[in-house]
Amino acid sequence: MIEFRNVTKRFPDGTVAVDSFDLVIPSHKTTVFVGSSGCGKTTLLRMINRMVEPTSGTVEIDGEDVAAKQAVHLRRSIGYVMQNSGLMPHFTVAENIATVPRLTGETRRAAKARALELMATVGLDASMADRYPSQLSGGQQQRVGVARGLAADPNILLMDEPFGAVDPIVRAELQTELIRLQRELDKTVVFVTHDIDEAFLLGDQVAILAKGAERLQVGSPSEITEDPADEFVAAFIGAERGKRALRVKQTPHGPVLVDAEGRTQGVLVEGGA
Amino acid sequence: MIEFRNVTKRFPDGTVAVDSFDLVIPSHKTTVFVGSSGCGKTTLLRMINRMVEPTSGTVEIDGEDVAAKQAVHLRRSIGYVMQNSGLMPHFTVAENIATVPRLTGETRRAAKARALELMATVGLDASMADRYPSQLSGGQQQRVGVARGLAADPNILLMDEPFGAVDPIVRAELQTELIRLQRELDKTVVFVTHDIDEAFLLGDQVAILAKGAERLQVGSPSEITEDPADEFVAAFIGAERGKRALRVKQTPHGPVLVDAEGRTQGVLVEGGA
Amino acid sequence: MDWVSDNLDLIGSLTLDHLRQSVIAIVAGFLLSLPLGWVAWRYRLLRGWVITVTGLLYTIPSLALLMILPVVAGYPATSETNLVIALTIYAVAIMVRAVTDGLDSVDPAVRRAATAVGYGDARRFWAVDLPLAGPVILAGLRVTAVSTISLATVGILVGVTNLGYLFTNGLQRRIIPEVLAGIVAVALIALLVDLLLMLAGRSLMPWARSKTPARRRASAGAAA
Amino acid sequence: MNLLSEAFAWLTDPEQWTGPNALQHLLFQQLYFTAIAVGIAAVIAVPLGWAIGHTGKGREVAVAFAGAARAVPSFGLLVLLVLLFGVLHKPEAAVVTFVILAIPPLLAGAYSGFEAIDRRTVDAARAVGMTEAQVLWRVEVPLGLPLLVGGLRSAVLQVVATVTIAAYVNLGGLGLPIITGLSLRRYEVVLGGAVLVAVLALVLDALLALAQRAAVPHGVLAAQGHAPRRRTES
Amino acid sequence: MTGCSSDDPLGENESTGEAANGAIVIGSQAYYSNEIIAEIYAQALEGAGQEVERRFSIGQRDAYIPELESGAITLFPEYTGNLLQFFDAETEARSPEDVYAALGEALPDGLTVLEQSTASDQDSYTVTKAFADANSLTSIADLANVSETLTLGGPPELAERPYGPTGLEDVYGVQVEFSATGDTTVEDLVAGTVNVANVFTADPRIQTDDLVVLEDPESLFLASNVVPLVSEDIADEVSEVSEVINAVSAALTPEGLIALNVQSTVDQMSTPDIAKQWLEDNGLS
Ligand SMILES: Nc1ncnc2c1ncn2[C@@H]1O[C@H](COP(=O)(O)OP(=O)(O)OP(=O)(O)O)[C@@H](O)[C@H]1O
Ligand SMILES: Nc1ncnc2c1ncn2[C@@H]1O[C@H](COP(=O)(O)OP(=O)(O)OP(=O)(O)O)[C@@H](O)[C@H]1O
Ligand SMILES: [Mg+2]
Ligand SMILES: [Mg+2]
Repeated sequence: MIEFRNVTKRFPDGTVAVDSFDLVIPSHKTTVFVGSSGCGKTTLLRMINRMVEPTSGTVEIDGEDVAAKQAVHLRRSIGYVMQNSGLMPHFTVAENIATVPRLTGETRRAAKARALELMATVGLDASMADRYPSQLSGGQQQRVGVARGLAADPNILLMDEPFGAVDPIVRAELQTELIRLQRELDKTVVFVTHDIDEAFLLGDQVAILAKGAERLQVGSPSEITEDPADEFVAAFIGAERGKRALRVKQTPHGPVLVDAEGRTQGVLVEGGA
Repeated sequence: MIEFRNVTKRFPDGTVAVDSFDLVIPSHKTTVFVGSSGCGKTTLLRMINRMVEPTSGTVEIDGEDVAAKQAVHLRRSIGYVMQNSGLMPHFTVAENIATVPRLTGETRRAAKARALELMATVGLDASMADRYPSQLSGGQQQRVGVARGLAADPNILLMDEPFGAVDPIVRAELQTELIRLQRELDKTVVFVTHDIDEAFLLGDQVAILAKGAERLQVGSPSEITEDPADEFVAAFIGAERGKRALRVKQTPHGPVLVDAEGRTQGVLVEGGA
Repeated sequence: MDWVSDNLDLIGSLTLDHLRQSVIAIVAGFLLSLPLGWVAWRYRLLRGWVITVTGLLYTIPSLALLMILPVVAGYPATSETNLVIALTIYAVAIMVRAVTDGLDSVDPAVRRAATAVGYGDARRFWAVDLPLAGPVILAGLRVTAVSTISLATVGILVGVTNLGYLFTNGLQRRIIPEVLAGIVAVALIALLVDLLLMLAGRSLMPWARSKTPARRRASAGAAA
Repeated sequence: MNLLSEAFAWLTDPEQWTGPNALQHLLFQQLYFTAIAVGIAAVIAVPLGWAIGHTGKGREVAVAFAGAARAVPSFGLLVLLVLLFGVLHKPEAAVVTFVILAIPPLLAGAYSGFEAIDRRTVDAARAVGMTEAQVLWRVEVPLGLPLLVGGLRSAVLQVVATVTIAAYVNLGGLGLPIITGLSLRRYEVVLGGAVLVAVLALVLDALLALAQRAAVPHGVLAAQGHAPRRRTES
Repeated sequence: MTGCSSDDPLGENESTGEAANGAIVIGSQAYYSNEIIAEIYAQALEGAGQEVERRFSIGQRDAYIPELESGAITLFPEYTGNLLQFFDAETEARSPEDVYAALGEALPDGLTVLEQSTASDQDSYTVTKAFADANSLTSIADLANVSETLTLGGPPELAERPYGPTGLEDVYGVQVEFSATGDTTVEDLVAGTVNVANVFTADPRIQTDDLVVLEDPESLFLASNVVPLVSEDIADEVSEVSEVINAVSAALTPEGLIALNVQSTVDQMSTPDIAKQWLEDNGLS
């Protein structure tokens, strides 16, 4: 369990990125921070592994203040996956994945074996082990990033818009893969995105944030869709664009769902609960 | 009306970006090319204003072969908006918008007046006229790009992933704005995207393309959703992710629509046709 | 520093000579480098050649160049022209690279956008390519200016009078303040010209001010 | 090009390659001063540049200093230092002069090498738990190396051409035939000396160009060679 | 050059094309002592109402001689011996009179010299007083008896000069190693990095630094007296110029030249001030 207790972050230039933030992030679940650009998502995430130190308040992991831990060790024990993968361009795929095991003193051979194992886990062919990141596609790079995040077998995995830079088809693939992985590995995942669809797809718990990391609503995707806290959330999750307020239209091919503009948004299938 | 007649483009390095492509683009409508990265969308678009010359076949505007026109004049008469706005970093906002009027010999004063008028049209405050692009947000830059595209009052507006680089909330805003603008100005818009949601939102006619600009399906959004041409199209428009195959679930707040995973995707409203 | 206060007139007139010689060379070098740099940038095949040949010029010791040029070209070694031509050659050696790198630094997307809105080739070069290459070219020009002004002092070794006079004369007479005054004067006018160029760049390229200057490979490498 | 053939004849005359001022001896002196000066400059400038690049602090000061150092005329400085240090310390005076010449490009190469690294790469290195020293040695130094070698290259080029003036204060080097030739009106000797300096500079430059290429990490080289799936747009 | 005389039918002096508007162009070497003499010439001529243009600090003889030949420079303070060797490297002349006479022969058409001065500034071999005393040296020939290795310091080109190491060996049987000490020759001699040095006789440090100029019985060196090198037009046509300059040459003594140098290096006076004061002191202003 990760807990934010009245956390504030003011940057030296005066920007208040996070203002008195409280949240409990349950273990073995995926929590998604979603909100528009600059609202403080990354700052929140980076306070968990002490890449950013809170100005006031505490961040606790399983009841222990992270500030009490040594930053370098803390970071090695938490997986971190970022947009554009953040891979070392001068390390091979295997070396990238094995970075943390190598840092923590594993032998080259053991680290390599671990890397190959993880490549299989994230669906990368072993033949890519000796390639450099620049020789991979964007989607493959992200997979390497995920593998690196998992290399130390951390309990916590932080993911900062990991799929933001890949094209939508590959993104869908990676999302599916992540859902599968999470089912297998059962980590505590904290995921940042500004795509509400992605948030709803991946999150067990979704926190919709506004500027200064203000909590607009926290809940499961269903709770939020069914009962948006206010106008803004309703707008944010897409109701205003008519995308989520659908009505049934009969066609020769069967019933479809159309939005307020009459554009088809989906197909109605049987099995209503 | 723009017509592609058996157009093929083979680049000097041998890549066949477009292979025997035929399409009629009706006037005063928005036609969207959608497809994954590298399928030839940009190449198609750029053949309309002769930024790329077809290897064989012809592109006609209102029955006239574009190859017969002088490239520079043709380009000045067609609006072009691209991803990352393509603004001149060393021109102010007003100068950027007034580029084409100035090229076609309008006085500085008249061009500036036109620029201010267009800024109002695209919803930019006049106070920004003397700023440089780097001093604007991504969304504002795109608005300037659109204004520049409209400056010569062209009949045709080509838009190449104009909203690809801005965040989803701003993108939604810009999309709404574009729909409003198009209602007012009634141009022939050719729009490129790889976001199927955007394609369906904006397009009167949507062309789903595969590698080599192969036509997978061309039709209105409703036609495509209701009757996808094949498995691939169905997958591409999102059916496979379960997002578009929804069923009704009753909740205390009323009926909602859920996907195969049981995640809420929308709300069912009354008024089924 | 008695020597300095007693000889302000001398220092002043030498400074004027020095500035005249180096400014002419800087301007000439700049003007010559534009077409050369453009050719090198535009025609990939020529590029290696132009860069190698100008780089080669840079390795010729200045003193040798100052004596051999007049012999080959047939003008008096002691003339200001000789110094100015030699300095121009060194300026070109640095500037051509800067112009090429500058044109390289222009975002191809912007160049394409300019074509797309209907710029013809020539017009685009003057209105888009050149101004956008400006910051990198200016960085090269500033390096050129500073090194030209400092290099000009070797002119005294072939009899072209400028601030370098204070070095040879000061050495012969063992007047340390005279040599020091020469160094300080050269450094000061170099930094002053550098400052003026920077300010000129700011007023000519206001758009470049809002972001951090594009630091490219070149500014660290050959131009440094 | 009569002069050129005379210079060639002078260069190939075996007499020039024997005796106390034999060309190979002068060549060695030229290299020796270059190596010492660039070496000392590197010891000063590289750690400083790395510190600036790593911490992001002090860049303004470094730029100002480099600008000032570049504005100092080497010939004048050499004369001044010889007068100040005395004739018994000419080599020191010369070395100081050349060190000052070599510092700006090395400093710029060191810190701009770090600056050119994608910030996210360094950030990621910290995020996976590298210590500052590990970030420096495993990420910044290898990735910044190509630009550092580029700086080294231009430092060597400038110093090797400038060491010529050492002959003015009796320190030998390839400037000796140049200034002797000048006094004696033997231009083929001047040209011969100049050609040797230029050839030496070109050879060193070519070697360092190879080193620069070798300094590019494999993964980065792959990126430049293949440009896999890079958007044509940006 | 006869065509250039003033009996040009059109009364215009167009063929020379130099010294525009009749000014006398005075050059000097990049050597402070030479520059002082040039400045004295300039001020003396200005005092006599002549228009003067200064082109000082020209380094090499072969840089300025062509300009004198072309007429771009019309007056230049020179030294007889060195100038003669420039035109006739093999000359046998040694004494001031012989050298002056030979110089008249050797000069190319269009150039001539005015009267030479008694002041001379010639090459010499010089040692420190201590070294002279220790080895009882008075003449260059005595160097042959010195047991320790002799190192000769001087400008780099001395290595190739007829009076350089080869000349020393041939004429005096003295073997030396050569060190190109250039502009710091005197300092090197004092510091001991060389023990014999090629020093100009008018160098004030011969006195201030306690140096001994070795005698030259075999006339290894040419006498080298201060002499004005002029373009023939000036000498012929404007005799007033010759008069003024000859008066200067007559007043310039060997001691006087050294005193001028001392004013420059020790008192650090500016060249124009030195010249002005000298002219006043000698009643020439
Ligand atoms: N190091 C910093 N110094 C100053 N301000 C900062 C710093 N890092 C972030 N900020 C500011 O803090 C605010 C929150 O930044 P943060 O990166 O957490 O936003 P975000 O929600 O992750 O945005 P995005 O979706 O664009 O990544 C922004 O206004 C940002 O400009
Ligand atoms: N100038 C060129 N030379 C060679 N190949 C090119 C060139 N321009 C584009 N291509 C290739 O042609 C194909 C189609 O490119 P195009 O840019 O039209 O794709 P796109 O659908 O716009 O892709 P994206 O969504 O990434 O912008 C790609 O394989 C691309 O690599
Ligand atoms: Mg962020
Ligand atoms: Mg495209």
